[in-house]
Amino acid sequence: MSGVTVFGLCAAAAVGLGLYGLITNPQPLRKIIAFNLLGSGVFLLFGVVGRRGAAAGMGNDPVPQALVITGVVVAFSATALAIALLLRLFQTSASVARSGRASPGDDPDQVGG
Amino acid sequence: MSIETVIEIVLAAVVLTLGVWTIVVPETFSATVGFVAYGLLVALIWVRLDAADVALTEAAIGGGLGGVLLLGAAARLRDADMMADARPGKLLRAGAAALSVLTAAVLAGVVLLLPDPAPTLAPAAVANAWATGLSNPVTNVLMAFRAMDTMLEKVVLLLAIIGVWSLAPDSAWGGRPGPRHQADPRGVLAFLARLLPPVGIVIGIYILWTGSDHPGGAFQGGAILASMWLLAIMAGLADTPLVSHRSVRFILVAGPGLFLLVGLAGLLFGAAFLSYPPALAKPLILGIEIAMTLTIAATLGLLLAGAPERSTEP
Amino acid sequence: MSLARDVMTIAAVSAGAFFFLAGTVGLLRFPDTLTRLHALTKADNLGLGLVVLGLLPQAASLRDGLKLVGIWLLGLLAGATVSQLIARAARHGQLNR
Amino acid sequence: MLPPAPALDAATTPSGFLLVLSIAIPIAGVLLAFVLGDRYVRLVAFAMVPLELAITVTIVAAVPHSTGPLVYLLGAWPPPLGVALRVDGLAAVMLAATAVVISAVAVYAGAEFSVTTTKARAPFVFWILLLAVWAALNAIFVGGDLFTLYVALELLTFAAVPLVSLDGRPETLRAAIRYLLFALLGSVLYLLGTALLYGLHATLDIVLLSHRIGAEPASLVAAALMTSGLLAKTALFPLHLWLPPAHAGAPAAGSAILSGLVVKGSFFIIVRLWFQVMPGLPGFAATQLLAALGAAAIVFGSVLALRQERLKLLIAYSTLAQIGYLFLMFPLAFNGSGHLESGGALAGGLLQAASHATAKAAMFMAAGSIYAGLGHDRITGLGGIARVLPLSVLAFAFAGIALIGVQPSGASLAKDLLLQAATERQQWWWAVVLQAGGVFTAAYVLLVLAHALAPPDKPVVLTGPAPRLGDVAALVLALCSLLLGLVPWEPYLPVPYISPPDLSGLGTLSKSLLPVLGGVVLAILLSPRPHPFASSVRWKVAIGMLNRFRRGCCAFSSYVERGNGVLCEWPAASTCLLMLALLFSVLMLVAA
Repeated sequence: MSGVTVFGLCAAAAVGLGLYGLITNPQPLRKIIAFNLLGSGVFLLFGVVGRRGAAAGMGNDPVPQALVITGVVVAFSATALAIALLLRLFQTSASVARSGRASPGDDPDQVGG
Repeated sequence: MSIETVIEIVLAAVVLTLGVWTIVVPETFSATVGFVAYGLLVALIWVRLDAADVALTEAAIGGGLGGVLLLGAAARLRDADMMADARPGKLLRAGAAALSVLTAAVLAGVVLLLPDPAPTLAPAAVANAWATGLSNPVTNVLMAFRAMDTMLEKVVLLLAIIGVWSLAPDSAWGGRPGPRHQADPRGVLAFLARLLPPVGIVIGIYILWTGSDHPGGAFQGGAILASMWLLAIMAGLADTPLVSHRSVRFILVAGPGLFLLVGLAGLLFGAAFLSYPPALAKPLILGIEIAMTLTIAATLGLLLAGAPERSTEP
Repeated sequence: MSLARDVMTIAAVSAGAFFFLAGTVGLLRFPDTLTRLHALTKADNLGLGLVVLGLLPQAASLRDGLKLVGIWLLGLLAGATVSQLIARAARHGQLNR
Repeated sequence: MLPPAPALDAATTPSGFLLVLSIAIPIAGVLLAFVLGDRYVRLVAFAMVPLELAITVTIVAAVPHSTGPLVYLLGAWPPPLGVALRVDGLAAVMLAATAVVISAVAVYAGAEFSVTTTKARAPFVFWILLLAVWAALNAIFVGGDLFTLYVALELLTFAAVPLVSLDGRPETLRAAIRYLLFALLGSVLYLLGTALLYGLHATLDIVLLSHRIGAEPASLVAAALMTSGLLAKTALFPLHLWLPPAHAGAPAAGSAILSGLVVKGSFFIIVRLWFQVMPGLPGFAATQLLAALGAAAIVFGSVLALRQERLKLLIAYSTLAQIGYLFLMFPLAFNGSGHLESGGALAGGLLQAASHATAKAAMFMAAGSIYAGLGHDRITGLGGIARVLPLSVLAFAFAGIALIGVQPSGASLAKDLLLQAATERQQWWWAVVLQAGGVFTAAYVLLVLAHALAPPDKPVVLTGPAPRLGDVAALVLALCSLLLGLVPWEPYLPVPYISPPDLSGLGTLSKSLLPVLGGVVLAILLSPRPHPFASSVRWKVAIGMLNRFRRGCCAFSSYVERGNGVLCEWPAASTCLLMLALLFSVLMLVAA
């Protein structure tokens, strides 16, 4: 039983860490990483809940597992959307700045390579 | 204290250390790398929690595709400080730290307070497995008992694609996502991209197939197929497709579309929406899963490729 | 019979763990990218190979054994490719640390 | 073994399949439109909207004939293993409001988002997302499982965020990122709560949970986390940092959806959580805190609305204030035995949500027409607009009057219900807030109307054609909101007896006039810019006397603006979110 408790505490700590990062990190990309950390803590909590509910020959309650799989997919889609927004903002503000200053800046298209 | 508990404590400690490093390290790129390592180790925790299905998903997403996504963004945004908010002051950071610690402490207390023996749906899920003929209970929950959530989640994936595409410049609408990758055709990346995909495709299909009885399933298999596709794109062996192409669109809706059709057929001819007649349950579910695997592979690949950037005219 | 298997497992896995440890120490202590890569690939190839070798006697069936060998081969392939790419990038001066 | 599900829910009710269709049809529309591509997107949307409208009408008509809620067991699996869909009166009201608003928006946007060869992107995205918002909202209203609600909520966010950044300017992209990140933070907290609830009770079904949940500390913490997460998505003060830029930046049709409907999704889940899952748990103090945040939202939102230069931002800040209004029902539903009672206060709150949905959508649509006509939406530059765009201004005026709560609008009936509940519960302070809310609303509505009706400085030149059909849609929507008070609500909402609106009585007249007069005074006192009111000589004399007082008021409102600037910083807002979660936990633990 104590292994479950260890991971339960680990999940709580991951949530705390993610929250701290999400609140204090000024860069959007770091916020997204922190959000993922926070999310993984929440999913781990689901896992701990499921592990505690082990029964009927199953090491882990299948319902929370299924919920976590659904949740992971949703969190990944959210990350992808957020990053796409971020990249687009980077491109547009770079081109706005360029046309504003009328000076040759870094072409955002070439940075990716 | 048993040796297993010691291992678990060490694992949790390493994971948390990586988590702390990911949050506090100054360089974004290092944070991204830290997060990838974190994701892989979290997959190990899932194995220890006896949740192999989730472990596969977490490894494919947290450490794999999610890592690629974040690393790509970190590389492209290398000096993008102009988008950052103001750095919060010391006082605010201390306050945030205190609140986060407090929240974590409350959560930890709640975890310790959870009832013992824990209530569970595992017996109910196992007892009702006859209805589908599949012996992986997680697949049963995803495809039968809570099929609605899975279907809505596939629509979420589609909306994410639409959201990403909506960020295309008007001139590039309908064009190809992302930059065209060039790599030395005799280089080692191209070599890998020729060697690995056949193996990867077999493994992806195997994971889909075995998902009905063992850990695995459409999402994990689809993620592997997506990574093979991305490998070929990055090595310059393939290009991203035109997003206006009808067949691309069709593959992207095949999974939820078939799911919805089977569901409506259940509504019209069967017991209920998203119910399967027991005799046909297994083939129907497998059919939906095959369609979903294709959809997921295409969706994940295109999500990583990003918004259309190159217009249809060369 | 089972004792011999266990001894072999313990020996090989311990040796593998040693290579991983050495590789990690090297990764942290070596001065530049190429030498670090050298340390890392030792851990990957030899360490993983020895661990897999040690686990083979414990495999329940031939299929499981083949899966283990498959993991090692895929690990080798990925390790080799990635180190090639990193080394090339390092030589072109993109990674200066 | 688990106790069996209550008899009420054990089976699908006869017209339960309609609930499935209400979600499946817009999803089918999304998939179909996506495959068929640019040219057919609008056609698919126009085919799906009447179909879905018909289904909503059938559901709404079926609810009164059913003894309990309409139920559908998905896959014929009863909870807790399966997922149930349920529609009660509350859900029916929200379904109907959603259907009306989306249909009107579809008519309004018909011209703006038609596909041409040069711009296919925006129409493609808009029409698909319109259907997706509809599917997500219906899933939220009929979903009977907290995790299904989570997925539906995410569906809603994913449909709403691209609407914000549809035009691709850096400001709107920034607003969209902020919206997305804050919404994600909110939904993670919600998910955390569901994890705890599952660990405690092994079910996430709303009805089953309401039977099993008790005053365990873990349940209360879960409820607090879920509530604060949902508040972040609803943008209740002080968690509103994302709302004004997002709602003001979207194209008008998108703003109408975002402001009118999207925030109601998470609001509705809060209602489900507090009134149905755990009516006996929150306790007096937590309900008071919720309403206090609402009151602060009314003051902040209204004062800031009065200080805006642009019409769309004014309407966005008005949404902030109106969201606050929705939360005043919680303490008023708190009865003597310590339960949240599904009575008149709840009816008033839901009614307010429905009338705000219709009125706010109409306002944004009218503002969009004005923007399209003038090429700008500066409030001080609206002079003379009433003559060239009479329909738009009329729609705005009707919607505004409906929001102020003039008889027989839905807002006025809602206000009566809430006031009655305040008297019953002897919480006079909320009656004051309710009345003040009406006065504040009147202030910013009248400010806009005064500018619009004022004579122009120079002849008004229209930059674009006036969208006639769109204006008619806005007008119909505004009239809907204005006449909601006449609808017989008894079959759907727990409305206690209220004397029918008496349109001619002196009391009614004064009840309608008082907020208007108060609004005029407030508008003069709090708005920093020159007033069209001030052009007549008599006003000048009055204002001269009031000048010192007015300066004080201006100082107050600029303090409010500065305070808002601090609260709209990311770290401050997210810290507030955590603090609220902890505060709610403490208050509920103390009450339990």
